[in-house]
Amino acid sequence: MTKTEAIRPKPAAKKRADNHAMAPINARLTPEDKVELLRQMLRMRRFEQASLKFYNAGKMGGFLHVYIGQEAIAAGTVSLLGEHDHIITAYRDHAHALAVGMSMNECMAELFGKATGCSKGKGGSMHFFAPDKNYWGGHGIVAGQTPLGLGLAFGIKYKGLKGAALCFLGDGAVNQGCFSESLNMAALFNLPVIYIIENNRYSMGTSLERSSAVDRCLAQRAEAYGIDWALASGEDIYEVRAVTQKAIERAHHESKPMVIEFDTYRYYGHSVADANHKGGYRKEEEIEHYKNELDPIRTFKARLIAEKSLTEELYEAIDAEAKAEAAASARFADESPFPTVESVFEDVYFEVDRQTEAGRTGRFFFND
Amino acid sequence: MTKTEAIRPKPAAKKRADNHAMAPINARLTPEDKVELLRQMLRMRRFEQASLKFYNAGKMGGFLHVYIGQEAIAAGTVSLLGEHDHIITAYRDHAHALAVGMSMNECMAELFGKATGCSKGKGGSMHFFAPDKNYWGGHGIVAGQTPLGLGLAFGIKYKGLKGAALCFLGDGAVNQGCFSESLNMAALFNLPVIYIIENNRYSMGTSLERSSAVDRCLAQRAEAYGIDWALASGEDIYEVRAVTQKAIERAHHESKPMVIEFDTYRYYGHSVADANHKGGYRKEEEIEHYKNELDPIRTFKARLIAEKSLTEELYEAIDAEAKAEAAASARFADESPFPTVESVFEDVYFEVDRQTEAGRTGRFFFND
Amino acid sequence: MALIEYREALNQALSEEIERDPNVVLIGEEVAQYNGAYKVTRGLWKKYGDRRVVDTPISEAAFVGMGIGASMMGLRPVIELMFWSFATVAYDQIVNNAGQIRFMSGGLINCPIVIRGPANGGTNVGATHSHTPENWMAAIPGLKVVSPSNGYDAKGLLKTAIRDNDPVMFMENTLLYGEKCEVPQEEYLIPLGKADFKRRGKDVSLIAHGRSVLIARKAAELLAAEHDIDAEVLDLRSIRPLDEEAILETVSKTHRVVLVDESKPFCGVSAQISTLIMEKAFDELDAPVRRVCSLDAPAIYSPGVEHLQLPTPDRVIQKVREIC
Amino acid sequence: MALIEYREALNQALSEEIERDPNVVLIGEEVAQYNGAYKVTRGLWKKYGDRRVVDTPISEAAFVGMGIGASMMGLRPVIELMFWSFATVAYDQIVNNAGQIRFMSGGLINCPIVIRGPANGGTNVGATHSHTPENWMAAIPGLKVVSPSNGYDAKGLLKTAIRDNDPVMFMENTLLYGEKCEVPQEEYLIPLGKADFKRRGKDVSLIAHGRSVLIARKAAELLAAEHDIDAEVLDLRSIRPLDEEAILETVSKTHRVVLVDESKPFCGVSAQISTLIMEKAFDELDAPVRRVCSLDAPAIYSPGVEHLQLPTPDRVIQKVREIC
Ligand SMILES: Cc1ncc(C[n+]2csc(CCOP(=O)(O)OP(=O)(O)O)c2C)c(N)n1
Ligand SMILES: Cc1ncc(C[n+]2csc(CCOP(=O)(O)OP(=O)(O)O)c2C)c(N)n1
Ligand SMILES: [Mg+2]
Ligand SMILES: [Mg+2]
Repeated sequence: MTKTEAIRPKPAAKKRADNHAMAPINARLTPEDKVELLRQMLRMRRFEQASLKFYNAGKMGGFLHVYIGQEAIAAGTVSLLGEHDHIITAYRDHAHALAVGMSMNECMAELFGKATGCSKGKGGSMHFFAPDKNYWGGHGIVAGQTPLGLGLAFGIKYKGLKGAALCFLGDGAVNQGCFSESLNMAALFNLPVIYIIENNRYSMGTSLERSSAVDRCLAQRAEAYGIDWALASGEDIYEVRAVTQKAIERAHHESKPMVIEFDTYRYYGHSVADANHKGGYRKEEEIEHYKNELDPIRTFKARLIAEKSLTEELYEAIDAEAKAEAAASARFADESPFPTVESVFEDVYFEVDRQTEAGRTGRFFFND
Repeated sequence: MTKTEAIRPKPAAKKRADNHAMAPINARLTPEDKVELLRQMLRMRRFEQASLKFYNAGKMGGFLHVYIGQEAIAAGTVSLLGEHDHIITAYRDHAHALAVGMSMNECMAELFGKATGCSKGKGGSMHFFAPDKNYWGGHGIVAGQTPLGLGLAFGIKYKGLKGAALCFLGDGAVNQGCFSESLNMAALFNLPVIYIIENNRYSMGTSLERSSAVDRCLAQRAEAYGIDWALASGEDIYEVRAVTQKAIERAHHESKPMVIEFDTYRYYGHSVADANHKGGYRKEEEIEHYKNELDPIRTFKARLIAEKSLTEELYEAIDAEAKAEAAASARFADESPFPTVESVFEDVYFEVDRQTEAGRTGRFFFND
Repeated sequence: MALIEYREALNQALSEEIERDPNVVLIGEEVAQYNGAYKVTRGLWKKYGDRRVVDTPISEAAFVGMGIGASMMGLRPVIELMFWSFATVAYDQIVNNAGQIRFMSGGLINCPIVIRGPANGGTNVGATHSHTPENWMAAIPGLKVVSPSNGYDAKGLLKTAIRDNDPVMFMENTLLYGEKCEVPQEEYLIPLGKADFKRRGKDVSLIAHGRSVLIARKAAELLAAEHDIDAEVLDLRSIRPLDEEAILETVSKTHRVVLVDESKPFCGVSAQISTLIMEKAFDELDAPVRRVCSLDAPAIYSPGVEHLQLPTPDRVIQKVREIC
Repeated sequence: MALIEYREALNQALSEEIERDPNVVLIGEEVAQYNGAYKVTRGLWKKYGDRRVVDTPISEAAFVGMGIGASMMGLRPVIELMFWSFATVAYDQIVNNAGQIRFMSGGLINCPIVIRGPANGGTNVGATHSHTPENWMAAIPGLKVVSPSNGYDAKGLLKTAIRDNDPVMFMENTLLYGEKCEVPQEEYLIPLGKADFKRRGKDVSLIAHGRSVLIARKAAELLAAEHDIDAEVLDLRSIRPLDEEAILETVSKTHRVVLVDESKPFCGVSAQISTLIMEKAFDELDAPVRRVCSLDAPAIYSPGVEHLQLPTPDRVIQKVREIC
């Protein structure tokens, strides 16, 4: 089978970018739409910057994997989704959550482990969910979500809906066996699942080259299953949208899977533990290069200003608003109560919570 | 990366066969060597025919997966192995066992569940082992042996030996995730492992088309990891040897993995349970076609007779000998004792069996 | 009432639930065209077609995970594992996705899935195919575990499991598939968490689940006939939820207990039941609780030996006589 | 004696065994260049290079299986799981290959592998990362399970585990990595299957392993100071083999037992110990054995709550006072 997109011809980047801007899905955007995309990216970033600050202030526990640098992917892909399109991702899940419309309050409260969090403080950073917004998490076991994404696509198709399941994973996650198994089944059953590899070049401290043997790129592995694939820039939101839109259309109309690999980069460490890790597994210059040349917010902002969809003032206002929203969410989180100890026995069994007949028959919990 | 062998051009089969016969590894065979290859295949077949008979007579339990029809692969590949080459396979493991030089007695006794069996009656049909002959089993969990094969290759390389690990698996087994994981690691670490897919077109009752989405063939999936691959006939022992020899040389000299897919066919059912399954998932004509046109023993015999390496009389003598050997092994097995019940507590822990200090400290077994 | 096989009872349950609820879908290796490795799904593909009965490749992690994902969206997948032993390759999906997602999402996501298949030794298929993973599964809060000992129970419990909104691990037994049992024509359901007294008695309680219930009953008959001991047999039916009331009831009645459990002894279900009795009925005991489990080693293949590795009526009788 | 961290003690054990035996090789995610997610392998790659310390992709099933295969050939791989929780994706390799191959081959094949990493809750990493799989592993005859509670034990036990010819599941604890302890300069080994009395006492026995030993010791101190109860603390050190003698010794001395076990209660290690005491020391008991486990639900993330889901000295004291 053929690949949709050739390997990114670096020198022709400018021209390519213009092409993507002219793709119908982007060409029809109003200036307001474009500003809205930018605003979403800014909200993600300001939310996570705030989360880092409060993590370091001891307000959270465990892990905090921030998405800063990758925002165009979550913002771009989610902006395309309709009523029957669903998404699921790994533990680097804050941006996707905001993109689907979850509030900063419930997200920040979850990070603080508060009862007002989206998962009542039970899931934490890695486990945001909003099934009412077609957002199925937030998963901590690397690639564990890839069969679930297949299941969402199975559900969509079973119900006869025109929809797609977007399942995100990292460049390290491709080497978990259940992802390969899922690709085979997606192809065999013609399921409308779109696997989106967010290739930020590292899985923790391991560079792509040290974790994955490939022919040309990771997405190409799809070829072995007869699945169409694309390799694209994850830094240019137009490109993200253009490439993803094709996959969604194919999923909707032909019920076919696809694998998309987006080149991207995370500015911070894998998790807070190595948030300030510099000069270790990544060169300082490399980080600076991405920040300075390829930042999705910065480049999109420049483009919008150049085409006069945006002014510096408007940008500042949006940014200030995003910062204020993030700060407010931290106050909300801080003031919210922790869950009670008793609440650990809630949300385990549906039947117990509802006290249905089934939930009252027999013993479910075994504390001495 | 390139594939070593193009998809089998069916019309040119005759010419191809001659090419393989002239491959150095085959050209240098003496008539005696060739007869020996045939003899091995015959021994496999007669052993398994005897095992079927005694299974049906109630002498065995559980599963019995026979290899009849696939003999050229085990006989051909194993005939190439040197001191530091190792092999490991799945549950369809009798032929490989005989090929490495295990006796029919110990194999048949294992099938009968006797203490004189190669695994003392503990493993059964799926679990033959002979580490002294570089044969590491015999594995019942589909594809569970594929990471072990990787480990054998790791061991070979770690010890600085010139060797290869041949790891066999079925066409259904390729869809277990641990196989994909193993391919990536084999490529990444340059391990001398050769995965040999014995594609007999069915996994139990499921045809290849219903279990595997592929581009051209199963072995091609290796391409995604930059691993070289070949697709070849598993019915022609010369072809099996020629293709495998290249892979072994590469493993020895470049420490590189390879994936080989051999077309083959099993005449009987998946296991004894559907041994006589006809007209179900396979057409009678299909089975007959393979038996009549492509039988590895029949075609090799005809070839040897044509080139006068073999006479009908010699063939009959060899065959009679193989049958007698199989019958004798059944007598041996039948007369052997069952293991004692107490023996279930042996061979669990090395340290307990040897009654080392470690095996005498603390309690290991918990029967009330 | 019709006298039917255990496998047929399961088949009826599946068929009835497929008819009843359009969200029920069967998924697994060889479940459709091949009618199931053990013929539990016989005829269902022919009757209900590709949409409702789905054959899969040999990819347990992916198809179990697919079922979990589909269940989150409201389907009620019934996944067949050809053997429960193969749960080892899907363990992450079962434990971390089916088992934790409701909790981790603060109750937002439900997972009404059933995973079913045989979980037993005794058929000479060797150590890798003879696991009894009740304990691996019931140890995980969030999962439910069911193990029916006869066709009647199997049908009623499976129908309940399919309608249950939590993930249910349903463990059958290849040695029971051919056992016959009376099953009524009319629909019936059996709740999870409700044990069943298969025999009433006053001298000692034999507590078991799955095929071990048959061993316990056989032992009870022999105890009555040969040793004048009147044993009560309690069939747990489900391991989680667990019918603690019934357990405590029989303990307070007989004051002597032998647990019969085909699992291995270390951290097996029998260890949990023994501990429960220790915790809740210590003063009721006139003797220590005894256990009859599979001998604590990997399952031997040998047809001459394997049946002795599993609980036998003889071993049960011996334990009973130690404490009676 | 030097006062060093638990992680440093492990590091020394690894380093010494690498030096001692050319067949020892460390394999795992981030163990080499990154020095280990929890820095247990710090400096070893730099010192011993690519051949002895090997970084892997995120493919637990394959690299655990690779280690098993290599061990069959005589290597002594020490595999790091970044978290023992990730054993779920490698469960088949561990159970069916490491656990069964010696038996299934009639003793022809040995599997001298160590799989190690942290297995604990308490760090707010959520339900999927906080499993305590002692029971999943120790339930499998063929495997060994070790869980050291301090750096001294950790070093001596890890060295023994590496030299052991059976597969050893070595469970550490992220909350202990930073704990300091005196460790002698000279080489020493601690046998598996030998429990250690961390405190002698006469009124009640607290039996624990891993970090729960610290909880038990803390409880013992408070019991002495505030309730005039003299508790004995037995640290199991290894779960399988199990030091049954030491358990029975303390039970027959104090006649009262509280088990402290961070695992979940259902079929947890504590259930096995309680059952063992039931079976072997019933008449020694003056009161039922009590357990303090993690509250029986998936691990909650919330930093405000998770520590209360785990055993606490308070909960131990409460249980002790119920039976003393
Ligand atoms: C099965 C499993 N193994 C290991 C881990 C630990 N771990 C968490 S994230 C991670 C790296 C994943 O990298 P990648 O897939 O590239 O995603 P990224 O973090 O770059 O977004 C690792 C090793 C895990 N959570 N699950
Ligand atoms: C993990 C696992 N799933 C399912 C099975 C049951 N099973 C045994 S063999 C088999 C078919 C395998 O087919 P293939 O790989 O083509 O090998 P063949 O039998 O044709 O040699 C299946 C489904 C198993 N043993 N292990
Ligand atoms: Mg990455
Ligand atoms: Mg096959």
